[in-house]
Formats: sequence, structure tokens, C-alpha cells
Amino acid sequence: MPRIVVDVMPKPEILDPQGKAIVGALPRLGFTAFSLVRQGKRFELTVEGEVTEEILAQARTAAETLLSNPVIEDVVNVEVVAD
Amino acid sequence: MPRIVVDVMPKPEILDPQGKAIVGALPRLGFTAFSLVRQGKRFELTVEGEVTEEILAQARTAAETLLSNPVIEDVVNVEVVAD
Amino acid sequence: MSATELPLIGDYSTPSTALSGARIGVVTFPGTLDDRDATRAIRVAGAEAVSLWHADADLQNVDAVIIPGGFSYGDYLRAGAIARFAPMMDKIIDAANSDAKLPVLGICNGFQILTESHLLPGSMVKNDHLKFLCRDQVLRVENNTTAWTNQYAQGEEITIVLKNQDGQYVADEKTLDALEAEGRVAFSYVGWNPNGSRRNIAGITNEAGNVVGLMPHPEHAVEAGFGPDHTGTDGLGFFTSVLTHLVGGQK
Amino acid sequence: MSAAEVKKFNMDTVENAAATPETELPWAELGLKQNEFEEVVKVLGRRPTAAELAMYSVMWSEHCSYKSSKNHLRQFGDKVTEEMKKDMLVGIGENAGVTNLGDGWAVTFKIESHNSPTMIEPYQGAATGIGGIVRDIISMGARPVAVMDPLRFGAIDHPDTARIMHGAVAGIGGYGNSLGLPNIGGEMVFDSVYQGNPLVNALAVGVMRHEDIRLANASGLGNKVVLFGARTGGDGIGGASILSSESFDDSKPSKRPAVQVGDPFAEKILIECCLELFKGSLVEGIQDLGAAGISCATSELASNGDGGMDIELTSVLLRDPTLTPGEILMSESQERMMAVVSPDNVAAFEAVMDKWAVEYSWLGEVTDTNRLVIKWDGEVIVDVDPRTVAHDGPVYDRPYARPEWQDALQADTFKASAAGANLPSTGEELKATLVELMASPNLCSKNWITNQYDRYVGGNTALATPDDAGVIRVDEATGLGVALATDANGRYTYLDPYHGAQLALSEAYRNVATSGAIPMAVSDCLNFGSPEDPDVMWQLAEAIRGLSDACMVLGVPVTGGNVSLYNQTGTTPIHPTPVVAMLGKLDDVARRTPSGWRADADGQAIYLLGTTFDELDGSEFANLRGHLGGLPPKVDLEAEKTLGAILINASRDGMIDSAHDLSEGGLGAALGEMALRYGVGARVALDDLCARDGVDAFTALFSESQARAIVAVPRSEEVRFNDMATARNFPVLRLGVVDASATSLEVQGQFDLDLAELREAHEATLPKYFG
Ligand SMILES: Nc1ncnc2c1ncn2[C@@H]1O[C@H](COP(=O)(O)OP(=O)(O)O)[C@@H](O)[C@H]1O
Ligand SMILES: [Mg+2]
Repeated sequence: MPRIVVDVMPKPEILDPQGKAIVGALPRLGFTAFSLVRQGKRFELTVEGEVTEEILAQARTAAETLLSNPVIEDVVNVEVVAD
Repeated sequence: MPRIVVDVMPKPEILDPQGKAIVGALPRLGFTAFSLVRQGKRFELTVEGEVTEEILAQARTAAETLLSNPVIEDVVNVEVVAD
Repeated sequence: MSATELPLIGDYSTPSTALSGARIGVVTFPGTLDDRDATRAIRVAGAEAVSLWHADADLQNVDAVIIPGGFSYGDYLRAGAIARFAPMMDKIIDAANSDAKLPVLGICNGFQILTESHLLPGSMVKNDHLKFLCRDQVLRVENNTTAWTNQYAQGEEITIVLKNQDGQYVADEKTLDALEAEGRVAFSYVGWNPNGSRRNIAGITNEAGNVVGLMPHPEHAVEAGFGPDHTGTDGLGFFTSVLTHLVGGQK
Repeated sequence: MSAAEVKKFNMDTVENAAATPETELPWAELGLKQNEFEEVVKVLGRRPTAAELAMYSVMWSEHCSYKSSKNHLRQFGDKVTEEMKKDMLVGIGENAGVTNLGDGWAVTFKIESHNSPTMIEPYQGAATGIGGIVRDIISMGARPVAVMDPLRFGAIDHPDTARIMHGAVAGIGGYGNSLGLPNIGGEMVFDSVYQGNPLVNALAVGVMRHEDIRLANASGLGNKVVLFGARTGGDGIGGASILSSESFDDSKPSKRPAVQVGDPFAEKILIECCLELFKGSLVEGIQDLGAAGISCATSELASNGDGGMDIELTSVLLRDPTLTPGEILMSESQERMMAVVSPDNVAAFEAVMDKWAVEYSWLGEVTDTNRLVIKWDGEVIVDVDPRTVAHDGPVYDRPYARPEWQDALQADTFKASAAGANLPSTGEELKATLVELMASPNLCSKNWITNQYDRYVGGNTALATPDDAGVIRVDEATGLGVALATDANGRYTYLDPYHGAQLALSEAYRNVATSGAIPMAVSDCLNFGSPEDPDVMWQLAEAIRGLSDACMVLGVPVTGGNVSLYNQTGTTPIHPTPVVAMLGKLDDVARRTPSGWRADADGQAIYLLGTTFDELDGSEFANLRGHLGGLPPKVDLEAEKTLGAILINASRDGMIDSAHDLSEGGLGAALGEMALRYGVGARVALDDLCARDGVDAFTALFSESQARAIVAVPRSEEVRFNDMATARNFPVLRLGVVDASATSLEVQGQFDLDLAELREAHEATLPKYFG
């Protein structure tokens, strides 16, 4: 069944405590190549049947209203993936 | 600066309470097109300079060891995005 | 049985006070935890607590509303994100913005719901240390003119319970500047910032002073023996404040 | 093939089983022994179907059937006097015991282990441990009111300990905090014997009115059976996938998760909706789903009822549609309950489910056949006498014998050992020792843990960390409440299992009495190694014998508990760790005694109750020096009783303002903790104590003799207090006074210890290792 993927990331200007903790932990494990880490959310919405324009629009609205909070987050991606 | 995106999702057979709560809320807001929602994590790792094969390998290992918990999660995607 | 009825807790001898005509609503969402505590605080202060169910759309003529703490809908998506869309919240948002300016207090998860509802600016993210933190916390009352703080002295320091996972208050610089300039920071953390909140903000108010939200829990500090370190009752002032406010003609 | 067709193809009906007696069944892979499988065949008079095999294999497992411990556990039921039964409303055998509190109130509590799930996935393992024990409490008809979490992890500086610590504590907090249940106590012990096998025990306590007590039975012909809460998924059924036919089954996830993921939000809803069901008297019987899931719930409900039960398994709501009947029966998906509802109440039941948006499905009904019949799409796949599944599992008399090494271990006393040489003796050395002890992993402040737990929610917490017992108010009108403490000392029990178990009981009893509560009932969690090892089996047998004997003397019945075996790494077992939870009662929680003096106690007299012997073997001090040998402190149950009576009366009559029992770390640690409790200093002297008990200052400070406590007595009460202790012939000695102007703990003639320095050392340890 097709899924719509919605990616939400913390706004760049908002300190991301989880990303910060990860960036601190990486070098201790020998991963030294990364200067910054940010942790966001990925949602996969399963659609029964075909993804119409209307359904994609629903997903976009849901992403902006429910799945993210515009004060602290940006929706960075809404896309359809087929299985 | 280039970033490496790592996507982590709960394993399909594992209960995903987050996704369950969202799938319950969507219809109440009029979003009726989605039969299943799963919530995972998206990490963006910033690399200073070029993303070499070695750095990408580091990211893959970090994804499997630190960024995901292999007992309950799968790394579904590791890819480079340029800005 | 209503959601906030106390099936296993005996009745209190409610203090007889001239204010006891006031009716204060306590909202229960799925996952709300501190509704019984808020109910108790209201009774201890001498008013009547009215249980409000999230899925109903009737405010039952309450004179004020408390949105208590907990993990509504598990807080799985974002704290307060799903609760914000409850039918009861639509009513509360309208009443708070109406000319009647219904007093609304959001505690912890309630504060998060108020920001998600845009009744209050900013938002909360995870504590900077990423752990749930439960402690006795000193706050300074920065604005004692709101419906919920008028029984405190300006600048008074009170100790109430702090307990949360997502308590770091964030907003953009412009908003923060405005909050400070307009005296809308209602409470700030004293001594130590327990979660990384911007400018030590523990609680804020809207412009009219009827909507107040804060992360720490005044309802856990109203009875000697059960509050901070089992003695403190510094939280009682919130509840007597709103009664005073109501009697003072706002009603 | 469609999923439905695959399922049909895989179906092993009772009819089919009778017709194909020779079919090979994977009983060994499911953990059954040959003799056990043969017993199943005998009971049924034919080979079991795949679904029946699944049921018997989980229900006859060690975890569900107590086959190794049952013969010994009987002593808990046998060694009870009429007096002990007086307040026991429900005893061992139900989901949790119920104790009468008076005024129509009852309290139920139970402790359980979630050890191996925590090793595999610390966060979820520990979280679902809380979830499981809370459901036990709900299923008794009670509102859960608090949780506790006795923990044992490996060495504090081992890298894997941090993984377990972070995960388990966050999991216990994450789950418990989301339920609105205050965490009112627990334990934290670090010892390398738990490195490969951490212990996470979880306790829940609930309260109810007498008339609300519910039992797990399915009675009443025609009553409906309903499953509600979370959907059933493949959680925790790793083993059961053997039951599916490989070749026709490509559709299913390759590997079933052994890990159960908890959904505390769903459990919170379940609590509220069950309370609403109880309030409306909408259920006749109710059972939580824990280990062995639907197998356990149906067979227990049916065998405790007055008839049988008919179930249609395709009615179960699934999270994973590819599950086979055997898997559905074995699934350990969390946050589910099963209830028996009379037809008249079906509509009202459904209304409550709808209000809370809880999913449910009607599975079948109570019959008068005395059989548990489970159908799959109308075809019978299980037809058993439910008692044979739930109660008539195998019972083993496992061989046991006192280990050969036990004598040598007990002969190796601390003071005679190399580690026991050069003991601290000067004032400076004693001071440094006290600081070192109070900063040591086992005696340091547990704030790093307890700060992650909500101890206030509910507004009824009258005592919690770091006091000796957690105290919860039950009735706001009268102040009636309960106190709870959990204790165990694996080192003591290793040295002497019989007495070690009694010492755990003694300490729990003492902790509860110190808070001012009257000890009433016990729940225990017996964490041991493999019962197939005669050494371990002896430890278990001795611990149970010791515990049950001591319960008789103290007059507190065991009302429930849990046995966790096979806790070992390779062939090395953990220390035998019988965790004892004691429940006590306070007529008015306003009278509870905190474990330290406040500044307004300035000038109060500090008294030591009890006798100090030279008892350093197995102590925290010996542990610091890496020694473990000799005999644990002497058990003196009569002294514990008298001490308890003094502490309880003194609290009730307002003779003391604070009290703290002496346990690990002895007098030194107790004084340090009392002073740090509110940051108020004191001046004490040891000379009289040393002279009376014939011990040196080091022994006076660090011996772990039992049946001792310190109290702070207002000047006006000193005479009365002394008289009370003397009248009971109990040793009492004035040690010194509370000094609110002092910022130190002064032991006269020895040292003056700055409280800020002590606090710094005491509180820095866990943050240092765990961030
Ligand atoms: N894992 C834990 N969870 C909650 N509370 C804990 C935990 N570990 C220790 N505590 C609390 O810290 C305090 C000190 O513990 P401990 O020294 O074991 O007490 P005691 O010696 O009286 O049994 C007690 O109040 C205890 O309940
Ligand atoms: Mg103690």
C-alpha cells in the first residue's frame, strides 16, 4: 500500500536538546565527521488505494496543523512512496 | 553544508504507540484518508566539507548503533542531501 | 461517574467561605493525571470544582477553568498537540478570548495545551538534560496582577513542585522581548533553571491577565503534609487569587 | 493463498489431532520436557492440537506454573495463625492479596520481577514491568495508588551498567509517571553478580472499598467474555512461531519480537475505564493479561469459575493479521484485560468502552460444560479441562543440598581476613570512612533516580524518598493510610539463605514501623538462579523456610508474590535475592515519622534504640574492601517486634519527631542520612555506647546489627519516651542532641563532619557515573 512520508524538523533557531546530546555522544563512539546533528520526526501515513491529489492535500494540511507546531518546527518534506 | 539524513522507523511488528495516538486523532480533525500512521525519527547530520565514502560509512554505522535501537527499530534510509 | 469524581477519597470538610459560590471547571482529557489534585485544590480554596470532559462542548457555566497536568494522548506526538483539538478546547478558547475573559489556568500539560491552542505564545520542548525531573522548585512571582496571581506579593518567592519531561519554554527573541517588556512573564525560576527555559521563564500570562500557564504545579502545594517536602502550601494562592478575582466584579 | 486460507490450512483441529496421533509436534522447542508432553497427552487422551500445545507449554512453564518452587511456597500458606488471617481478605493465589484496613477500606499490593526483558531492552523491559504489576492491581477491583521499584544492577563502573541504568530508570519513570502513580520508594544496589542479569522488580499498591473486590473467575451460564484494551500483536512470542508451517507462511514477519513495547497512555485509559466498570458493577469477573496472554486469562477465568467457557478466537482484534491461533493464545501484548459480563450489562459495558475510546471484542461466553473450548472460525482447536492448564501443571521436588562451599564461606570472617586488617580507628580515619561509605554506590543518594519519578501526583504522598517507607493517604476524611517498604540483602542471603531472607523481612518490617505504621502484610519477589542447580535450589528452599518462619513470629502473612528463577550468567547464579515488600497501616498519616530532624527540632535529644554487636561480615564496609564471607548479622525477631512497637507508639503518642532505622552502613550512615535529610546538624558521643555494648568506635559506627533505630525526642517527651522503652526492657541510650546552629555532624572526641562536604560526596556518585 502506498504511504505518504511527512518529515518534520525543529526550526534551525530552536535549540534541539536531543540533537545536541547526540552530537556530544558521537565522538565518544569514534564518529568524528559530524559537526551538527538535529533530530526530527518522520511520519508514514498509509493510504488504502491510490494517493489522489486530494489525499496528498489532506496530508499537507495535517502536516502543518497537527503533525508539526509552526512555533518550533518546520515541515521539510511531504512525499509519496510506493511499496 | 552537506547533510546526511538518517531515517529510523519502529519495526513493523512492534507496537507504535505514537502512531496509534495520531491515527486516532486524524479522523476527528477531518483527515480520513489514512488507515495507519507510524512515527519514526529523522536525523540530519551535518558534515563540514565533502561527504566521502568513509564518512557515509560512519553515518551508516552510527545509524545502526547509536541512532537506532535494533531491538525495536529499523534504519530505513541513509542518504546525502546537499543544500 | 464523572471523570474527576474521587471514588476512593473521602470528602473534605470544605472551608466555609463567602467565596464558595464560585464554580471552577477542571478539564479531563484521556491521559490527564492531575485532575483530582486540581479538584482538591479548588475545594481547599473554598470553591466548587466542576468536572469538564474533553469530548463535551458545554462549559457548564463555570466561572473559571483549570487545565491540569498529565500526558494527554500520551504526549506522543508533541505535548498537548492532540488535546488542543478537543471540542472542550474550542469552547475554552472562545470563552477566554470573549469579552467575559474567562480565567483559564494551564498547569504543565495544561500550559502546553494553551500554547498549542495559541492562547499563550511560545512552546515547550524537551528539558535540556533530556530527563524527566521531579523536584521542589523555587519560583518568583513576576506579575501579581493576573486572575491567578493577585494574592501573591510582587517578587514573592514560592516553592512548588516541578515535574515534567518537556518543560523547556521556547519562543523567538521578539516574542521573548515582548513578554518581558509587557510584564507578561508571570513566574520565573529562581536559583537554578531546571530545564533550559528561555530567560528562566516558568510561566506566562496573556495580555488581559485571564489566561495563565506555567510548568510547575501549584495544586501539589495546597495541603500541609503533602506538598513540597511534605510541608509546603505555597500553591494555594493561585486558587484563592481566582476566587478574589471573581468576587472583585469580573464575574 | 490469501491470509485466511493460509490460516485455514495451518489449522490443527481437535478432530484432526484425534485422527493423526503420530504427527510430530515441536514440544521440546516450546520448552516442554518429554515427561511433561506425555502428561499432556495423558490428560487429553490424545495428542494436543497446535493451539493446545501452545497453551500447555506457556502455562506449564516455570514462570507460570511455579513448578520448582510450588512445594516450598506452600509454607507461606501453611505457617499462618488465625491471628494472621484476621485482616487477610484475599490470600495467595489471586492476582494480588487483599488486606483489610478498617473503615470499609481494603488495600492490595504485589511485587513482581521483569528481569530478563530489562536485560534485552532496558527501557521497554522495565516499563512493561510497571505496566504488568499495575494491571494485577486493577484486576482486583482496586484503584492503583503508588508504585515502587527495587533494582539491582552490575558494577557501577561497568559500561553496560550505564545502558541498563539509563534505560530502566527512564522506562520505569516513563511508564509510571504517565499513569499518574507516585513512585514512593525502592532500592538500588550495584554488585557485579548482577552484571549479566540485572534485577528489576516492580511493586504496585491499590486501594478499594470492601464491596469492590473483584476476583478472576468466569461464572454464570451465558455470561459474555470480552477482551478489551490494546490489540493483540506478536509481542513476546518468539518461541511460538515454531508452530506455524514454514512453507506456506511467507507472508509473516520473519521474526516475532521477543520485546514487548509498552503504551502507558493505553494503560492509563484502561485504569480509568476499569474503575468506571467497577463503579457501575458491570463486570462479574476480570483478569489482566500478562505472561501467557489469552491462554492464561481464559484458562484461569474458566477454572476459577463454576462452569466452562466457549471462545471464538477469530474475534480477537489483531495488530498483526498474520498471527496463527497458537500465537494469538501466547501473545504477551500489553495493556489488555479480559472480563466476564452478564448479558444485561453488555450495553452499559460498551458505553464505557466508547466513552474512553477503548477497543473491545466479544469472544464468547460462559458455559456449563466444565470445558474450555476455543474455536477458530467455528472449528474446535482447543477442548480442555481448564484446570489442567491453569492449575494442574507439573510440580517438581528438585534435589537440593547445602553447597560444599558454604562452610568455607562462613568461616572466612571479615575481621580475620586480609581485607579486615588495619581498620580505621582515629577520628580522622573514621570520618573519612563515613564519607567514603556515604559516597559508595550502594549508600549514596538515589536522587539521580528518584528525581526522574513523580512522587507527588495524586496529592496523597505523605512520605517518599529518602524516607524509610513510602506513605500514602487512603482516606482524606480520616487520614487513614498505608506505608510500604521493600528490602533485600543479597550478600547476607548468600552467606546464610535462611537468615538472610529473615533479615530482608526484618528490615522491611523495621522500615515500615520506623515511619510509624503497623506492619500488616508481606509480598515477596524471590530472585534466584537455576532451580536445576542443587546449590541454588537449597538457597531457595532455605530462603522460603526462613521467610515463612519469620512471618509467623512477626505475625505478618505473605499475601502474594512472585518467583523469578534462572537468574544467572552461564552457570554463575546471582546472589540469592529475596525482595520483601512490607505493607503497614497508619490510622492517620499526619502522624507519620520522617527520617530526619528539621531545624525546629533544635535541642531535641537523639536516642539509639537496640544493641550493637560486632557484626561486620557481609556489611557495606566489608563490601567496600571487597570482602564477602562469614555470617550475616544475627536475626532477632522478638527485638524487631519490640522496637517496632516502641516506634509505632512513640509516633502515635507524639513522643518523637523523627526516626531512622539502622541498616546498611550502620549507625554512621544513619546519623549522616538524618542530618542530611533537612541539612540540620547534631552533636553525639559514642562513649556510653562503646562502654555498654563493649565495642570500639569503629564497630559502633559501622556494624550492621539489627533491631536498631535512632529517634529524635523533644525535651518534654524524654521521660515518657525513656519510660516506655525501659518498661519494654528495650535498650535505649541517649547519644546526643540536634543542633540547628551547627552545619556539621559532630561525633565528640572523634570528628566534626561538615554537612556540605558530606552532601557533596553523598550526591555526586550517581551523576558522576551516569551524567
Ligand atoms: N530505585 C528506587 N526507586 C525509588 N526510590 C528509591 C530507589 N532506590 C532507593 N530509593 C529510596 O531511597 C531511599 C534510601 O534507600 P535505602 O537506603 O535502600 O533505604 P533503607 O535503608 O531505609 O531501606 C529510600 O527512601 C528508598 O525508598
Ligand atoms: Mg531504612
